[in-house]
Amino acid sequence: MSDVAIEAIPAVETPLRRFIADYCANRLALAALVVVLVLALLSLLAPWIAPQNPYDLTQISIFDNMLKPGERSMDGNLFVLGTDEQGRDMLSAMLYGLKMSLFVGAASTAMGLAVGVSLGVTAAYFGGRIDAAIMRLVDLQLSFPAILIALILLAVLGKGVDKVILALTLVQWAYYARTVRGNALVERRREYIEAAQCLALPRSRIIFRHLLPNCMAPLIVIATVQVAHAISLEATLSFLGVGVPITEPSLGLLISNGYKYILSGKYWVSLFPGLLLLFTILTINLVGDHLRDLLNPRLKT
Amino acid sequence: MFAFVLRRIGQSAFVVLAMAALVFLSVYAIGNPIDILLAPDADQRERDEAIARLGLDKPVWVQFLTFLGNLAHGDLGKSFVFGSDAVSLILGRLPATLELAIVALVLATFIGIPLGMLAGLRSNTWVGRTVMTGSIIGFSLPNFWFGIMMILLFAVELQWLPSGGRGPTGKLFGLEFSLLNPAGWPNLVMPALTLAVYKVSLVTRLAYAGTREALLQEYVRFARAKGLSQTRIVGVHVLKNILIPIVTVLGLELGSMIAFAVVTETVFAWPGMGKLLIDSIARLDRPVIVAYLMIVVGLFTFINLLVDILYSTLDPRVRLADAGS
Amino acid sequence: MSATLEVAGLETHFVTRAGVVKAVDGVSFSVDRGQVLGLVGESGSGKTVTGLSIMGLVDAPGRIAGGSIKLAGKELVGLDERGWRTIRGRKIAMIFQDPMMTLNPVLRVDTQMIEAIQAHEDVANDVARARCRDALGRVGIPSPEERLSAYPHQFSGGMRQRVAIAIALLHNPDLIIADEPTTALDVTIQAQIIAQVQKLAAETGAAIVWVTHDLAVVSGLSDRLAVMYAGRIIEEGPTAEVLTRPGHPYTAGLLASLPINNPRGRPLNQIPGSTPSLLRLPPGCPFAPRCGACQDDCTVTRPPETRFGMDRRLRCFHPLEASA
Amino acid sequence: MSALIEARNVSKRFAREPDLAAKIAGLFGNVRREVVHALDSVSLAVAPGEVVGLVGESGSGKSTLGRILAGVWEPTGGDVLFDGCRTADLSGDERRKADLAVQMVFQDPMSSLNPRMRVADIIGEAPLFHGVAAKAEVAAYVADLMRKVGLDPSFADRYPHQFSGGQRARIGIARALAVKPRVIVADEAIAALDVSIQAQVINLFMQLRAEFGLAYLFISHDLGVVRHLADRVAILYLGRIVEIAKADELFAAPNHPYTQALLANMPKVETGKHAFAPLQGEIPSPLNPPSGCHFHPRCPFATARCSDEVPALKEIAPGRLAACHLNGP
Repeated sequence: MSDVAIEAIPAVETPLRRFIADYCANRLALAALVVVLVLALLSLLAPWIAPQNPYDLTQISIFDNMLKPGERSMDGNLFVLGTDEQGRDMLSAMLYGLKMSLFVGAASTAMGLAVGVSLGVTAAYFGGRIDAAIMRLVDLQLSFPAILIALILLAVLGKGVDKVILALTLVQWAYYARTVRGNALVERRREYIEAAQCLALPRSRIIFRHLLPNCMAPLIVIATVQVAHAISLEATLSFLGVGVPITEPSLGLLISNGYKYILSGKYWVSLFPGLLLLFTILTINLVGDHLRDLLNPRLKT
Repeated sequence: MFAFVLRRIGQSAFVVLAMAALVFLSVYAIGNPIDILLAPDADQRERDEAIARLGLDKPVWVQFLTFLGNLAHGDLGKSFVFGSDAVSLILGRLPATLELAIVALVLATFIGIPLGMLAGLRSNTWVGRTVMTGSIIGFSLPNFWFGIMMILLFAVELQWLPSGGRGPTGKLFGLEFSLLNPAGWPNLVMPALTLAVYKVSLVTRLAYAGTREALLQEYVRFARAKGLSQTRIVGVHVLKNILIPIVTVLGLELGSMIAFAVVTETVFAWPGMGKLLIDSIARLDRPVIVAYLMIVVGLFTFINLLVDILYSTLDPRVRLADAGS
Repeated sequence: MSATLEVAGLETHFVTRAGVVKAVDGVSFSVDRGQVLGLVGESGSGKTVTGLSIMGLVDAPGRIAGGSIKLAGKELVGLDERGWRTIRGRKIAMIFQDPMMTLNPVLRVDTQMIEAIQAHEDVANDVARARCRDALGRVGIPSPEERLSAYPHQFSGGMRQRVAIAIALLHNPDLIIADEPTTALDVTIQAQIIAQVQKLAAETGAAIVWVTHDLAVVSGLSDRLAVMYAGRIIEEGPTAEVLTRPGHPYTAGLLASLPINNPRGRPLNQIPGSTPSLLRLPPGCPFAPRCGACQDDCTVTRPPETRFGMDRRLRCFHPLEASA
Repeated sequence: MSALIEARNVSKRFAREPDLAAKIAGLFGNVRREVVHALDSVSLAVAPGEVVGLVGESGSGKSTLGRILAGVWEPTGGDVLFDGCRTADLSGDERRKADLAVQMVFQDPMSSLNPRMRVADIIGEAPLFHGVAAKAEVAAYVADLMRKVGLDPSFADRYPHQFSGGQRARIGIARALAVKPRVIVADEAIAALDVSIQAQVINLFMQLRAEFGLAYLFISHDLGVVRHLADRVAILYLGRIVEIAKADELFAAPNHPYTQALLANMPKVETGKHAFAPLQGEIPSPLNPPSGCHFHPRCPFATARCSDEVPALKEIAPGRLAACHLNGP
């Protein structure tokens, strides 16, 4: 029943266009994508839309500390989500924190992708000893939980945004390397690759024009989910006190700051950054989940 | 089969050795090990002793062999903070962490598999969609924040459960377990749930994907054509097929649970080895960090090995392919 | 006495996003005890869905939308799942296309056979096992006792198909539906399976519906032939008559396109075009766009089913004259 | 007539060497070096313009031989000759010429086309790259090829998933034709197609042969199709050729017992029910083929000699070879 008469297809349907149409068919996923984009935009615009710059000490007053959500300061400023122990506006701190979280997540994923894809393709392309060596390294990396590796790395390296990104890159690359290699090995056996070999096209062209584009789909899914995972991991590391420095707090560090006040019932310092963090991770995961459904060939037709 | 086990043991040995080398390089070879391994207030006598013991006047490879030798004897130095042997310090905390991890694992298995199978069987109804969306939420919950919120709700606001600590325990073979003492159960609830929530989602998703894929298989259709009841098809044909990957993943996740317990134990002040690690990192108690690393490396490698062997015995295709020669 | 299987006006529809697909659109036929009906068609013709409908195994989004399926006079359409379950495997058995996929890879063969017996009869394990052993022996599997404890992957494709046949025969069903059971097999193994089924059918007297895309496979096997196109039977009749004097241009075209019916090395008589999408069927005869004998009326209304010759049926306004 | 492309004593082994662990385990038990003899010293030639049918069941090595002749795989033993020259000895440009002269058409019309390329690129990439067509002319060149294989050139910027199975097969053929080959290796090229479409594609093959003077190595399990198309037929069984003959001679009087069984078991459109008399036994695993003549466990005429001695492929009549002890010493 899959044979559709060609005459009936209205327009030229590129795989990309078909993909976009398929994606938009799921309203929850579409909403999630919109939310992710809005969050990213908000974080980029933080310096302009936040009520205050939470790192400018001249703008914050210690007398405003631990105000409940909706309370006003003595000079009449409204703190919609309350303030922290230094009198910072939580809403502003969260917008800046979101920026930091998204930046660390995206940057580490991008670097992990770059390293992982190159090594994965190299392994699949050359095979033999190089393949074995790279895959041993991947196995070694993957046989230990990411959190532990990152924790130890940061314990050795010390705090810092760059170091967190480095640590998260190091825990991610192996996933990409394994995925790319696994896919390349499967796709390499497909007949269109043999056809390209038969046409005496050079190996580099076969790899980059034929093999790699067909290995990208699962990579996109994993990369999406990994951005969410990296954001979560960064928050966890910051909570444990080995992540970003206090001068540039991420959402995780904001939650961590509020942890001290939980037992006294001052919920807002942890609750709101946590909700934003959850919302961010959740929407990215929803996008990734739908991408997975769309790109999974086994559930198609 | 024998060759397979042998191969896996060889690989495990390689992993342990590689990690030992990494730890050795990062702690011993970079910087001055004396500064790293001795408390800052150590006097000259202690420094000389340590140099002699660690053989720091000898070539690097001799030092590495010494390190390995000490490792084999379970000697990784003394904790600056507690003054006692680092290895036994961590081993003393191991039961608390293991208990937490195993309870969470059991929760994940017995909630996740039925939930995932249910969603898989009803994938196009609101039940399936709700379960799967729920699992994404569980997947996305930042672990530590979830713990904090549980404390806020159940310990602070409702005051149903203690906010942290281990509570009373019962003894078995000289080791302490909360499970053995009902008075300790309230303390276990929140940490175990926090640790389990991510794994429940993971297992649910695995069971869901496995069930959906199994249902599309021809053998399920054939089983229906034989006139089997839905219960038998789901309970035997589908379950047995999806169990193999799930058991594998669960085994591997036990390792990651032990690691992730670092977070949960910190939130709930649970006196396990994870909490000890975080405290040691904060206090720069390096011998404990090194000991923790090496113990966890050994533990993971052992679990991974077990899981691989278990997998090969579970799946007849793998088991017999290797034994067929 | 009524025929073993009587299908009348069967309609099986699939509701998809793009519209309703009438995979089976008014199919009627009957099979008697000991008879073999060859149900022939290309991909998308509805032959497999017809087979699954008779088993009550059409999955959502598909459903039987109308018509009747009578097994020995008893109506099956409208049965609930419990009712179907008492029929499946006991009264009607099915053999599937890919023997590598039909047996559960992680269960031993004896488990899969014994459960098939115990699904319908309250039999002790050892009695059931003995019956399974006999069944394996009957389909020509050497040393059946040992093979019972094996896993499916330890069998070759042909042997697995024999196991599937043994399972199908466990309850001496009235009707066997064989859905391309030899397509995935090698030529020499295919011949073995066909011979085995032929022999067993003669022994048990079961009626057989043999679904296939390959006219050659059923030609030497079936009593009657039904040719499907776009969800309908367009021609039905005794095998020999349909093959020697096809009434429908499609049947004639299929036969003419076979290499064996053409002089060696000469161009084959081909049917132009391709199978239409079930979502966008032309208003008249679905074969009209490809038909060499198409006339104006063919493109307006669907040809109804008409009697043709002594005991043949046809859906064509302009049957080929050769049938006189 | 000299051969255009020829396999001379070609062997292909897929070996899995035991690793250290398996060797150590071998000290305690038995360890086996797993070798699949996909092809065992096979010689086959295709003359210019000739159609050779290659017939065999699963595990016979027919696809392997096709890929070796097409230059996709390297043989582990023996030589492939193009126009009388060993392809292994050819260098650079000449090797490329030889590679391009032999093209393949594949079985699966879906997986043999790159799903992320437009038809215009699938067909046009290689001729553009190899300079068969200049950049400005590629579009016209592709359109011309599409017309030749019966596709509407206005579909050139569509993707493979938008075509039916038969149309995809045509795209695959156009891709092969684009580099002006002299031999086409068609590996089960029609097996996945519907019956009514098969006839169309067979006709296309025949028409292109007449138009371009192509030679074919037509690999198939379908004896009816091979009989129709092929000038000569080679029968493979478990990596060895058991019989080569002119098609009409082979189908009229098969010599090898396996060929006889294949012909007898081939489904034919016949009227009247008849009893099937199948060949007994299973196809053995190529991992562990029987000794002597590979066919002897299933052969109704097997003698003691058949299980000991490998029968040589001998000329039993002019242009006709068979490997069977029954043909005398």
